[in-house]
Amino acid sequence: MRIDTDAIVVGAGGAALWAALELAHEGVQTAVLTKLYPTRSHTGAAQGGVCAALGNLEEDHWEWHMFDTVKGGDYLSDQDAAEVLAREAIERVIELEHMGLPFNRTPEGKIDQRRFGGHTRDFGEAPVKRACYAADRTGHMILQTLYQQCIKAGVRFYDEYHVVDLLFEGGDANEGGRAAGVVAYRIADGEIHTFRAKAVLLATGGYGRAWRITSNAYSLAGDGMALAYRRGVPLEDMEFYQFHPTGVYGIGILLSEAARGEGGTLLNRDGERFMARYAPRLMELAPRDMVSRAMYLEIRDGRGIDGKDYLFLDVSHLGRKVIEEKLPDITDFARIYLGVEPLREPVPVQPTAHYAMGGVPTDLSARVLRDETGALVPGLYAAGEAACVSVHGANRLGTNSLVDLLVFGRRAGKAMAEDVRGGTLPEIAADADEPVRAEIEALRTRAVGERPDTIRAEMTRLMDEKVGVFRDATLLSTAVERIGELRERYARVVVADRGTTFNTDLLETRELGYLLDCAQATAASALARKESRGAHSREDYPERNDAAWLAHTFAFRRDDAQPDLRYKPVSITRFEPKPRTY
Amino acid sequence: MQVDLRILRYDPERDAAPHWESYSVDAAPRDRVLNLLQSVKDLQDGSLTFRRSCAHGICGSDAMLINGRNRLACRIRVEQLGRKVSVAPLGGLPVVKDLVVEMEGFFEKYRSVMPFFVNDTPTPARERRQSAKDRERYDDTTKCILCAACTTSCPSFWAQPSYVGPAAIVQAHRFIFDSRDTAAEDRLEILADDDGVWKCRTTFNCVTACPREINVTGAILEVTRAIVARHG
Amino acid sequence: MLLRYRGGAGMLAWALHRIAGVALWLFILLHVFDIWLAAANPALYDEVLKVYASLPGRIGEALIGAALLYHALNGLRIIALDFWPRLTRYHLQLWYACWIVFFVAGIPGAYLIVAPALGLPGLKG
Amino acid sequence: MAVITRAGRGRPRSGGFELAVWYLIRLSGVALFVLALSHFSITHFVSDPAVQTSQWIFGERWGGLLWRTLDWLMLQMVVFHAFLGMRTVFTDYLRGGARTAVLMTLYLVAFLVFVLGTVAVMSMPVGLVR
Ligand SMILES: Cc1cc2nc3c(=O)[nH]c(=O)nc-3n(C[C@H](O)[C@H](O)[C@H](O)COP(=O)(O)OP(=O)(O)OC[C@H]3O[C@@H](n4cnc5c(N)ncnc54)[C@H](O)[C@@H]3O)c2cc1C
Ligand code: HEM
Ligand code: SF4
Ligand code: F3S
Ligand code: FES
Repeated sequence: MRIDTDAIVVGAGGAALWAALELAHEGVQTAVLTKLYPTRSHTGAAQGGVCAALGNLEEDHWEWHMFDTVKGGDYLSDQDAAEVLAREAIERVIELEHMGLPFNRTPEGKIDQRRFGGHTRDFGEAPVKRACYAADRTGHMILQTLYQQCIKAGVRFYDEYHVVDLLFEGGDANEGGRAAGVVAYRIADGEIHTFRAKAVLLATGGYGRAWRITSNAYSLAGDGMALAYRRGVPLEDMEFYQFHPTGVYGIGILLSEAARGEGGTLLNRDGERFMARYAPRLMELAPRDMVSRAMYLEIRDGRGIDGKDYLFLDVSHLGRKVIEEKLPDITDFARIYLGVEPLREPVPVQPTAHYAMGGVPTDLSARVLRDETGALVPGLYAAGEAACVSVHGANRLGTNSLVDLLVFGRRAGKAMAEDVRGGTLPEIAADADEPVRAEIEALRTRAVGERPDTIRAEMTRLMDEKVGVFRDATLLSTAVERIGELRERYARVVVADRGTTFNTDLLETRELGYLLDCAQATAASALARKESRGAHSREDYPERNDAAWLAHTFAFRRDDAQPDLRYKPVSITRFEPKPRTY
Repeated sequence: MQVDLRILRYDPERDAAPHWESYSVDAAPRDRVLNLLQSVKDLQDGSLTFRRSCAHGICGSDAMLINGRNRLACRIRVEQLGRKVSVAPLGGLPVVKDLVVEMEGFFEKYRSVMPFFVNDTPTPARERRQSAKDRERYDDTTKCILCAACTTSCPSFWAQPSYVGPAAIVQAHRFIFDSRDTAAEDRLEILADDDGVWKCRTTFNCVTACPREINVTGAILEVTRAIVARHG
Repeated sequence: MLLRYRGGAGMLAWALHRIAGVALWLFILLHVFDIWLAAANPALYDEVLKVYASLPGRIGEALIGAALLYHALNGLRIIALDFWPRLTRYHLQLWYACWIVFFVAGIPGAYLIVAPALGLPGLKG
Repeated sequence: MAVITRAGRGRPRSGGFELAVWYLIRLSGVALFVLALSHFSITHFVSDPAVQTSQWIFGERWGGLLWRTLDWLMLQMVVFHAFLGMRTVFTDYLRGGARTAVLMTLYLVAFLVFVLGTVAVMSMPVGLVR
């Protein structure tokens, strides 16, 4: 079936929904395609909060927020983007409140705020209360609120439509083509639909499932990134992948930084608050990359609990009231998944793969960049975790992802509305869906080959071991090589389910293909970057090297070879790079 | 340990009717039912079909009938169930395939209760104020993840699929009791419909089913009382 | 469905309430008819009465009494919940309370009803 | 024309009927709690079925106006309560034509029961003796 509309939004997480809402308010006919029911999107998992310098409890300024973002990103953040983020965060959070979001309240009835890692006053002096929150369900409330407002605005949703290809007019993105639509696979019955539009937004979230220990949902397979990458769009800064310090031991489920924001401490086997040795001022509230590295080093030096590969997060001293009122969900996770009672005992934690700083490169209006020179792909937009603006630079601060969704999701919607006005629908061939149709048919009908699970298991183990918190040339070159092999094996993969009705086997196997693409870009970009910056820590190059590496990586896909890597300078407006200490 | 897992399977392209299949699965006590299903899918039968995403009880994808009760497969540990585990799709909704049910009707009911904030008065420059007490008033029902475990555990819903169901009422409750919202009257009117709150028989299955531990019946009765009060 | 779903006490409370309600309804159909008979055809009614006074008749009446008592107590519980939704937190406790009253009042009651047919001492000897 | 609400659906049809039913069931329930339980207690604990011949009923039980009034009141409550209750039960388990037919019958039976009972309570003169 073929459907014409003005704008297409792929995904229904926070970024996508705000864009869709903006488009609806502008009266643009929009189709929102999502492979999950919107409220199942992973934005709902975000716990801790969304930062905005409201100053409801203590003095705060957007400049401080901007500074923290840039410094937290180890000066790789584009400062024009960080400025937009910090300024507009305030308006967006207020707007969310006007949409009905049930924030926690101060005694005066204002939005309550709390501390979060890396957020400081006076340019790094001391922690500041900046994270606006709704218990530890902030993401859930944002997702619900935006979806509710979309229903109110009459947004058209195509639920459980899995986008499998992007369409262009006049050649792929690298050939100067213009985005023309998407091909989507309706999960319920396997029917393929072609959607045509003047503007397409990719807001498909991250790719944390490339790792084994991860906080990410099964569905986070880098779909949007990989689909764009295959159509000639580069991927920016893929080597910067965040490991969150406090994943539930063995499973990776996240225990929010809010636990530390409220005063929770990290302990090693000697019961020592080891962060004192790594970040004496901010302690547990140092940025995530530093805390994760500190934990990794503690474990490597044999100070893990019982000498094993985990440490303790202790909140028991915070008292029942704080724990039950402000941290209800994470206490629940500890009880359910570990059988640990956080009111009394410390919780076993280990770093967990969490967030992609990199992704599809965009400008400040969420328009997708074609290459490192800043040329645009007409009609194509990206926002949210799938995109790289880049505000987060080499390391994202806690809560800044939600801010990113709100600020740049809205900007995407605004820019798209502008874009579609007056323009004509692109031309696409009647059989534009043929290539992906053929791919899917081949996968569905292939008789012999390898099951995807073994490949998936090998990939995730490989990423854990070789593309983790600490890296070096040996690890990374092995990773690059092995991922190449896995990609070859993937070309011969078979599925067990050959039906058309709700064939998750088929789609999950396709997702594995997306993950392999993202993993390859990540490993290759990491191998090339010979310095340590933010979340990218090379043991063979332990220092940051601004002279050579103050630049964004752009990885271009090549069919049977390693990606082509090129570099783009960082935008620096207010804050000159300085050593990063906390 | 070895778990004896029974799954009610159905593939419309192959089977005339749903049927039970047994699998023996190797599991650790802390494994969740979702791990068991994933293990069957990975190692025994790749065509086993179920929804899941977040794997930790916040997205609401994997509500199913486990050992006779609706629960999230990702939140119930094997050790809580014992060696015999049976899994079937949610009741009262059409089965699409295996453990996947058609959710559209459920979401349609959700949408029918105006599940969105309404306040058309001019927006202030800053946030609207709300006291912590007023915020607390509707806290419980903001937690809902639309997993449908409640509605599909309700005998009244099984009997009358037109019943709007506990989940939709919970969602309406969240706004009706929000001091900032101005459309409570409209929602009360919608829920005073024949298929509204009256069909609740206080069976409390929804409360035991809810993975978010929402006092669903309490919320329904609060709405009922508000409707009754509204009519004097 | 009811059999496939392992509902909790709440579902049981409802199922019993409904079963008792239907049973009571059936009994009332009968009862109104027999009272009408008492006026319309007293002789026939007196015959019917012998059935009520027999042992099986008395056991039946005890059961109807049980249904009435349970339905009435649980009915009050539901009404209490309806008007004070906060009580939902204690709905189980309320249900147990219903059962306590049920047995405390029901066991002697059942004895009194059945006793005469067995020649046991009752209220009227 | 149905007025469309902001939820994008027609305004509900109910004219408050279900609300009335809800109320009636509860009010009559409370009334029955007293009336039915006391009725049952009297017939079984104060008296005994064995002695409750038609003679006894019209002579003693309904010897006074008070008891007749109370029992007649109970009859009304039962008609409301039990038949509305049965209406719920039947609507739960029946669909379409069968539902309509059964409900019609139910209402008819309710009417008959009411008439029959009323006739019984009213028609017998106080202290009737054969
Ligand atoms: C456990 C956890 C806790 C977090 N806590 C915080 C926090 O406290 N503060 C903070 O700022 N950030 C937090 N983050 C990060 C943040 O939540 C995410 O980065 C952010 O929500 C991503 O939102 P998104 O809109 O980009 O995508 P998502 O919300 O991930 O949504 C992706 C959407 O894309 C759709 N989609 C994907 N592929 C396809 C396809 N092929 N076809 C159609 N649709 C598709 C999906 O259906 C989904 O709707 C947390 C993340 C995790 C994992
Ligand atoms: C005397 C004879 C009685 C009869 C024949 C009777 C019959 C019924 C029936 C058939 C129902 C419907 C059941 C259902 O919906 O599942 C019902 C419901 C109800 N009854 Fe009774 N009942 C009687 C006495 C009482 C008493 C004494 C009370 C309370 C004090 C009571 C309270 C209720 C309530 C509250 C309901 C509604 C239940 C609901 O909506 O879930 N009833 N009754
Ligand atoms: S109320 Fe509870 S059970 Fe019902 S949909 Fe919401 S979260 Fe699920
Ligand atoms: S299970 Fe159903 S009957 Fe009411 S109490 Fe819950 S909605
Ligand atoms: S998978 Fe998200 S709730 Fe279970």
